Order: sequence, then structure tokens, then C-alpha cells
Amino acid sequence: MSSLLEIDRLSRHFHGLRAVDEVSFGVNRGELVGLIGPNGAGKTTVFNCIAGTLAPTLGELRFDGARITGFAPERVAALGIARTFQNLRVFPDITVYDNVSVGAIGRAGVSFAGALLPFLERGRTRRIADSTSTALERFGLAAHAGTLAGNLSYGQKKLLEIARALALEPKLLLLDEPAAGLNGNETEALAVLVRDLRDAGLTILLVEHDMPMVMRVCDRIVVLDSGRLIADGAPAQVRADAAVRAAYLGDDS
Amino acid sequence: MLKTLAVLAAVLFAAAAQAQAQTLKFGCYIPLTGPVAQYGKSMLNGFNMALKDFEATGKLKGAKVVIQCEDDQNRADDGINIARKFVEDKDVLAVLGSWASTVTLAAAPIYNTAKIVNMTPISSHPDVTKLGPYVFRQSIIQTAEGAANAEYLMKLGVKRLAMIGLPNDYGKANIALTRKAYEAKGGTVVFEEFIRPDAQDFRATLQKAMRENPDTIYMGLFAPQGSLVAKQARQMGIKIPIYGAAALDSRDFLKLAGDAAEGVRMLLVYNPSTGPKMAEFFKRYEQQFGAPPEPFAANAYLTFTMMLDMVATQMPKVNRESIREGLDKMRDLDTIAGPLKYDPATREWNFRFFPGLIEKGSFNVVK
Amino acid sequence: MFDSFVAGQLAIGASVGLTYALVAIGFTLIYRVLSAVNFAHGEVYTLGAFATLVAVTTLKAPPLAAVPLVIVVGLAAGLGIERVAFRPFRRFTDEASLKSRAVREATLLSSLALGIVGREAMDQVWHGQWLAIPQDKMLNQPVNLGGVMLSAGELAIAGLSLVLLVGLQWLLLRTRVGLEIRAVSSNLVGAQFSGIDINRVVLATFAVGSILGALAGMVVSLAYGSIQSSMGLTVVLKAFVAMVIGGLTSIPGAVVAGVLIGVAEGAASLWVASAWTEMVAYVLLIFTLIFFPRGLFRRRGA
Amino acid sequence: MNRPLPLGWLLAAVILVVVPAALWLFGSAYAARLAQLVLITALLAAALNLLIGTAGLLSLDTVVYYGFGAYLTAILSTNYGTTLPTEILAAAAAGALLGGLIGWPLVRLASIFFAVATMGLATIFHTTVLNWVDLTRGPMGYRGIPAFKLGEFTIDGWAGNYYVIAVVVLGGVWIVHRLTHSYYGNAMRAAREDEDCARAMGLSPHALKLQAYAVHASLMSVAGALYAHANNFLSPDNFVLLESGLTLTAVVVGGLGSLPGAFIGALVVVLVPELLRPLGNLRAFGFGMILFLSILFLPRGLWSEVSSLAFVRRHLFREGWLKR
Repeated sequence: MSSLLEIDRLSRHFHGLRAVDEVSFGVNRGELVGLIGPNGAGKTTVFNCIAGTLAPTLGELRFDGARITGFAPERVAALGIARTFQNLRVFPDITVYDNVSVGAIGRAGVSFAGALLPFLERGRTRRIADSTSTALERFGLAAHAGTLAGNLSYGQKKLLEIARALALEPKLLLLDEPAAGLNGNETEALAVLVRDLRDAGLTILLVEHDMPMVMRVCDRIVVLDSGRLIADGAPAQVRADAAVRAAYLGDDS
Repeated sequence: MLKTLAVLAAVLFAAAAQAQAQTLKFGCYIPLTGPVAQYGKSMLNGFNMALKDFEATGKLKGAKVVIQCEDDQNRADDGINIARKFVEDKDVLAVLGSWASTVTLAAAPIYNTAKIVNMTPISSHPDVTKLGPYVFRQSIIQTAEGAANAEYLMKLGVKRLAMIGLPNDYGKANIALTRKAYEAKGGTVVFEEFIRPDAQDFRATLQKAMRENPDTIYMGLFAPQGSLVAKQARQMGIKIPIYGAAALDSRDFLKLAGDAAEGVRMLLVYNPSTGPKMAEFFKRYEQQFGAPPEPFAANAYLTFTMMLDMVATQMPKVNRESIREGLDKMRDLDTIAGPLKYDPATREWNFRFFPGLIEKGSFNVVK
Repeated sequence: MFDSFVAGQLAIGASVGLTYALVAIGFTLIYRVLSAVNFAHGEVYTLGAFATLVAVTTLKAPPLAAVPLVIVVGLAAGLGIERVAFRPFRRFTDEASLKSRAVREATLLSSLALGIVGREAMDQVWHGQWLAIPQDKMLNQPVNLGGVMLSAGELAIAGLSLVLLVGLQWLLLRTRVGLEIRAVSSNLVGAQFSGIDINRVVLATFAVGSILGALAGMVVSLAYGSIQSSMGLTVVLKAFVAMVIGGLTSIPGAVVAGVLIGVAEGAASLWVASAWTEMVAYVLLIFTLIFFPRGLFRRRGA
Repeated sequence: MNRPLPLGWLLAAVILVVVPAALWLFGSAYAARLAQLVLITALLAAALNLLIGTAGLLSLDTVVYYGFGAYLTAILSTNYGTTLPTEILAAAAAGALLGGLIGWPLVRLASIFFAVATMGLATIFHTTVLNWVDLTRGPMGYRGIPAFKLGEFTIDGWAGNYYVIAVVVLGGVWIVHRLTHSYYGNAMRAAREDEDCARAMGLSPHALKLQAYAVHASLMSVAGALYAHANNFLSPDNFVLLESGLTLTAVVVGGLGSLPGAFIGALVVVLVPELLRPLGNLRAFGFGMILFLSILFLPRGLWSEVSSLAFVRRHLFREGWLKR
């Protein structure tokens, strides 16, 4: 198995504070990797560095063999890395359909000329419509296509965010705490969904607080503590790791 | 026989009824809202006063005169809209207006094309009456004012003049034409600057002007800015004489500038000090409206009076064309502003300027 | 190259800038709390000037005795504006809708519309005329300050700016009301949960901000002497620009920016005619924003 | 048949057939002038709608590009005797170029900063046309701008003027319609709603906003070109900040982000002040009240984006152009 994403001695400092300190790990094609750690461990910082929201202070990121260190978010996305956000970031004032179509647009691209003269870009338009419809159906949102996203329930908004990311037809999906704020049943459904995506061949990097879910769905788990990588291995292996136990001592999981 | 009589009676009756019901309608466009509304409002008063006075003379022989005044907000666009409206209203015989030359210059071509007389009692830009044969003016004209200013300035022995003006059509023409006439007479303009009309502080301009060492400051301004310039000049300790455009001949200037108005010189036209008829008009206006008029009220009054006087002679056959012919045949007039000379080439009546000086809080004609 | 002429132009500019700064204080206070632009502020300023005129002419009071009347007028105007142009748009009290774009734009336009209505109403009352503060009531006595001649009005404008600036900082940082105002402006939902009556705080902000606006109108009218119903129009735009250059939420920033605009206008008048200096403030604004997209003195976290 | 009305065709029919027929029937040049002003204002409102409603940039610089196009056309046609196609193309291209240059640094600014910067542009523009007398003839205004010319023909009279304006305005509105009711419009709306999120979806908000800004500048410039000929007269007073405010009012009253709203808003801002003329000196007061009450009671405008988009989408779904 070849690495789709390689993180090589990634560091990110904030005003002298080392939020992430020389972290290295990889995500293989088709793998579902969980990134965990106690609060303030630097999970989200690593996540944001990959997505291009933050530029790393030191270190290198490679995706599909090519260097992507310090790329702008839109460039990272265009290469095939889609993300969701920890706090919901749906576009509330436009419809569900339009929300999801944004992901598809990011993939297929739109142009000014194409908007004016639709016959120039018939193929592109069809592709956007197709991937939007596919993503809507897959997440059971087709019935709500015409509603404003702001009017959806919390759980539906979470799904919408993932659907939008998938419409980008990414090679790698970055999920930032997708289970946060969901109840037991919803978390269960989400776990099944994430697993399904992985079984369909998608590579996923999951940042999550919900330990049972992570342990159950992930192929491999990477653990951070105070900005450093302290464990990297199969769920059972990580669960047994002394350093991980020490890091989580006092943590409620 | 009986039948003939009946028909005759009917015809006569109808004619009588028609004569009785004759309505003469005039349009007018002036600023009634916005920052210069007070000028438009005093013009409106002037028109109404002229109408009332004229009705009292009985020259109308029962005809009814209506003047419909529309608000142009001092905007050219509104002036054009109103023009289209008046042109279509078949009852409108002639139109008076506007206040600002910019608005008149935009609207008058429409009246001219529609062959309806547009007579302006105020707009003083030299180009106004060049717009066509239907455009008349009875007002101070900037070219004439410039020449008179130059003459007065030379008489006062002014050698080095600093000029401050408003950056609008009025101010630019006022400064340019006065400057031209003054320089032609051998004067030197050492400084010229246009100020921001909405500013409150003109000391920066005054200080710049004083650096050129002028012996008089000329203000091509209206009362609001002119009073501030005069006040601030005195406050800064500037002692040289101040000379203003004829537009400063306004009670507002005295009121706003206070002591700083003392010694300011300008040409007077519509001022009670220019003659007993004008003084009487000012007194009657104040009785009627509770406050002394803006000079524009006198302009409006005398223009509309003259128009009505002419129309009364044409009754009952008054139409748009007859008004143009009538005006064109008119020659010199005797008005509250004294005798006016008509120039058929430009369709303008030239006013007489009186050299004036502000002393003890009032305007006085310098003998 | 430093001659008295240049110094004079800059000093005149600074004095003009102080009037912008003075108006910007109240304007910025309201923005800081509500993130809403109150375009009717210019009319409050005009109202303050008219109240002064009424006090010194009709009531024949000395200039300083006009202060209570001006405060009452400012207070009433502030409460009225809040009630009519802002309250109806706070139907929801969650942070999202309070600070959302839609509400901000709605109140921006509603205050603009109310400003037009207020201006026209004043136009009706005072016949749109330019009115003068009587000479003897004006603050134009020359004051010799270490060899530099200033007018009493300029000193009053500078003094009032300083007093208001310090007073406002004291109010915001040292009093209970100030604490509540800061709480509301930084975290509305949190403020609500800690038992702060939001409506009361917003009203207080409008009251204080509008009193400051009316006082500014009073002092400027006493210094310059000419009053008209549309006098607030230009000034409020300059105050707006000063607020933005100053970083939107910083009151000292707005004051500094106001003076800076005036000085820049003074400096520009050395090279170009006055008519062109109208654009100086805006050129300064655009260049500031290109290099400091969030203004010069932005409060952290805001 | 439960098909929704084909709104676009309906609008075109009203503008190209019904209004001219009514004007012809009543033969009123006054009404014809108002109709022309409504159309030009509608194009301005549609362009501003693209910027505010779709791209989310609150802008007050309408007069800059409107005035730029107007003066450009006045100077070209008076001095070089240009004809309509040249003028429209010149105004569109030069407007887009100017918009692109100015927009490059400006569209990065967030919300209120952008709004104030555009307000500054409007004042800078006004000061420039007022004082650059050699080019613009200054405060006197540009008089004697010739009528529309198409090749050798001079289009004169209200009907010709009206049709030229109607066709160009409909073309401009069609462009805005295409841009907003397409996936391109979705991309712009995404950039408006949440910039970070749009970037994570692979979109470049800066590029999208810049394009919207340049297009709006181009269309407003074309509107200015029409205005120059329709009016035969330009003065700096036509391009003061207040006029930007009127276009903004048209957008707000009509409904943010909605094209039918642009026409409704234009009708309101052009006709209401005309209808209020009899109020005399209470006219501005009345206009302020109407503006205030409409914001208070119709916060979403007379025809909001939501309803208009829903309308169009229903239509597209029924037609099978978009798959559900």
C-alpha cells in the first residue's frame, strides 16, 4: 500500500508555543485513519495545516507524491482533499441543493464564459448536476433539495456538510469531529456511513473525540499529545499503549 | 328669424362663458427642497405676490391666472422631467425657472424644441439664452456683472486681487468673467481658488491667498460660505478690504457674517437702497410673509409682473407662440429695479448695477 | 523647509480634523456596541446645533447654559432613533441575527432613511435657512497660547474631544454600565446569560452616543456660527471615514484618525486647490485599507 | 398544465411591447422619459444586485462606473462621432478594465470596510469630474451630446430612444440573470456566505468577487452610455453619492439578489419621487418615510432572492434542465 498523504516532521508554532512539534505519519490509500488526542494536543492544527488553512512553520506535506506544503486551501481542495468543519459551516441562506453543488463546482470548475453561454460547458454542467444529485441521494437529502440549509436539523446539517465534501469527489476526505453534538443513534448512523465510504474505496482522516466510535471504525489510529506524536498503530495496539493511557489519564474517556 | 336669434344668443353666450372661464396657466421650476430650498421658496413668494398685485390692477378682465411651481431639487434630471411634463400640458403657456444655471441649461433646450417660452428670472450663466429663440432672461448676467465689478474694483484702486469662488457653474463663470474684465482693465489677479461648498473652515484658503500679498479679497460666493470666509478672515486678523459678488446682496449675509460684514463692498441690484420702488417692494414683502425677502424674490416678482403685463395686452388670444412674439416685441421697461434695457440679440434685459458698501449693518449705495 | 506658512496650514487642518474627531466619538461608540452604523448621527449633531441656537437666541441664555438643553435633546434623539430605526430590527436576540449582515444592512438603511426624515423635518421647522449664532454668543475670542493664536472655539472643540475621550474610556473601563456595554459588544449571548438586560444597554449606548453627537453639534456651531439643516451630512461621512481608518471599534483610534484626516487635508492644500481636498480623506482611506485592511487601531479579538 | 409563467419572456414582452404600446397610445414624452429612466435604473439595480445580493459586497460606488461610462460616451460621441455599437463596447470594456483595476485591492476588504471604501470612490469620482474641467467641462456639464447613432442612422424621438435602451438593458439584465442563475452564481453565493468554507471547496473567493465587481462595473458603465445619449446632457451633479444611494434603495426595496426586484425597485425610486411632486417641499420627507417604512415592513424587499430563486428552480426542475 502506498501513502496517499505523507506528513513529514510537521511543526507549527504560535508566538513561540509549539502547537505541533515534529509530527510525522502517513495515510495510505483506502485507509481510514483516526487522529486523536486530549484537548489542546494539536489535532486541529495538524488538520488545518493539511487543509491549507494554516501554513506549517517547519516540515513537509506530500499528497499523491507531490509537495503541498503551504498551499492555499483552494489549491489543496483542487488536488482532491475535501474537508468538513468542526463547527458547522453550511451556507445557511442558500438551499440544500445549492450547498452540495458548491462541492461539485469546486471539482468541475465554473467559468464566467460558461455561465453566459451554457452550450460551451454542457458537459461540465451535467457533471456538476450528476455529482450533486448523487451526493444528495447518498445522504438521503434529496427530499430536502429545495429547503434552505439553515432550516435543517443539526444532524441533517452535519450530513449536508459531508455530502458537500463528497460532491468534490475527493481522493482524501478530512473529517473534523463529525460526531460532535450528535446523539447516540445519530453517531451510530454516522459510524456506519463513514465505514461505508471507506469500504467504497475512499481514504479518510478522521479527527474525533468520541473514542468508542474511533476505536470501532478506524483501521489505524494516530495519537497526539501536547503537539507530539505518541502512538501510531491499530486500534487494539493503541488502546494498550502506556503512553496513550498516561496522556488520557484524567480524561473522561 | 327666431331661430337666427337663438343661434346668435347661444354663440354670444358661449363666447361670454369662454371669456369668463379663460385660464392662463404658467409653469415654474425651482428648488423647493434640498440645501438651496430657501432661495426657491422666496422665489415662490415673489411669484405669488406678483400674481396678487396684478389681479388687483384689474387688467386681467376676469381671466384666471394659475402658476404651477414644481420642485426641481436643484437637480438637472428633475428639471428635465418637469420640462417634459409641462411641454405636454397644453394649458401651460410659458415656463419660469430655474434658479441654478445648471438646471436651466439642461431643461431649457426641451422647452425651446417644443416652442414654449422658458424665461429665467435668476440663472445668470452667459450661455443660457444662447440655447434658442424661446429662451429669455430677466436677470443679472454674469458678463455684465463681471464688467461692472471690474469697473468698481478699478475705481476703488485695487491692484492685486485674490479671488475665491464656488466650484459650480455659477462660481466658475462669476470668477472667470470678473477676472477677464478686471485684467482687461489692467488689474492683476494674484490668487484664484475654488472652495468646497460644504466645508466650514476656509482658513487654509485664506492663508494661501494672503501669502500672495493681495490688496483686496474677492468672494464669488453666496451668503453661507461668504459669511464664513469674511468672519474667518477677520478672525485671522486679515485687515485688507473684502469685495463680494452681487450674489452676496442678501439679508442672510448681514445676519450670518455679523460684524465681519462691515466694510464689505459689492454691486447692488435688488436692494432696498437702490431706489424707492425696490424699498417699497421689500417693505410689502416683509408685511406679507413676516420676513424680509431674498433678492431672488424681487427677481421673481418683477419677471412675473412683466410677463402678466404683456399677456394681459394679448387677451383673449394668448398662446405659446404669441407669448414669444410678445416678449420679443417688448423693449425697455420700467420696473421696481429701475429702467431695464432689452437686447433683442440675446433676448435679455440688462439690469443696472449700483456700487454698494455695507455700513452699520445695512447695504448702502455708494454715491 | 519648515516655515510658518506650512505650520499654519497643518494647524488649520488639525483644527478641522478635531471637529471630525469630535463627531466620530459618539458614532464609533454606537458601532462598537452594536456593530451597526447609525447614519442618523449627523442629524443628532445638527439637532444639537439648533438646540444651542434656540437656547442662546430664544431663551437668551449664555452659551454654556445651553448644555443641559443640548443634553436633553441628544438624549431624546438617541432614544428615539434606537426605538424607531434599530429596535424593530432586533426581533431576535441571538447573536447570529443581531450581528448578521442582513440586520446590519437593514439598520444602516433604516437609520439613513430616518436621517432623511429628520433632516427634512428640521428643514420645515427652520425653513431650510442658514441661521447664525449671534456674534456675542460665539466662541471666537482670540486666545494666546504661548505665542500661538487660537480661537476659543478651537480650544473648546479640542478640550471637549479630550474630555469626552477620557470620560468615555473611564465610563467603559471603570463603571458598571461600561462593563455591561463591553460585555454586550464582545459577546452578546454570554452577556444575556449573565443576566444583563440587553435592551437597557443598547438604549444606554444610544443615549450616551447621541448626547455626545449633540454636544459636538453645539460646540462646532458655537465655534463657526453658521447652522443649517443639512450641516450634519458631510460631517457624518467624515466621522464614518475616521471610524473606519481608526479600526471601527477603537474610540481613541477614531479620534486620531479624525485629526489625521484634517492634517492630511491641510497638507494637501499646500499643493492643490481647496476644491480638490474634498477627496483627500477618501484617498487616505483607500490607501490605509489597502495596507491595513482592518484599519489602523483594531482592538484585538474584535 | 401547472407550469409556472415564463417570467423572463413575460418581462421582455412587457418592456418591448406593452410599455411602448401604452406610451404610443397616450403619446406622452414625459412618460416616455420616465420609462427610459426606469429601464436605465433597472440595469444599474441589476448590476448592483449581482454585487450585493449575489457576491455579498455592499457597495456605494454606482456613480463611479455609471458616470465613467456616461462621460466616456459623451466625450467619444461629441468629439469623434462614434456610433452606438462602438460606444457600448467601449463603455463595457473600459468599465470592466477600470473595475478590475480598482476591484483588485478592494474586494479583499471585509463588509463595512468595503462599503466605506466604495463610498470614498464615489466622492473621489465626483470631485474629479467637477474639477477636471479640461476633460469633463467641469460644473457646467456636458451639453449637446448627440442622439444615438447606428451606422449612418440617427435614432431620434422617444420611441427609437426607448427601444435602444430597452434592448441594451434587457441584454445586460440577461447577463446578470445568467450569472446568478447558474452554478457560477452558486459559487459566488458560497463565497458570499462563508469565504473559508468556499476556499475549502476549491473556489477562489477573491477571483469570484473580482469578476462580479468587474462585471458590475462594466454593466453600470453601459448604463451610463445609454444615459448620456438619452439625456443629451451630463453634469457632475448627476453623479453624487446620493445617486448611489438611490440605486441601493432600488435594490433594497426591490429585494436583494432578485432580478424582478431590480425592475420593481427601479420603478419605485424613479416614479415615487415624481408622484410626490405635488407634496412640494415635503417631497423629500415623503420619500424618506416611504424608504423607512418599506425597510421596516418589507425587510426582504418586494421580491426577495429566496422567492425568485425558488421560482426559477421550480421552473428548471419542471423543464428537466436540472436533475433533482
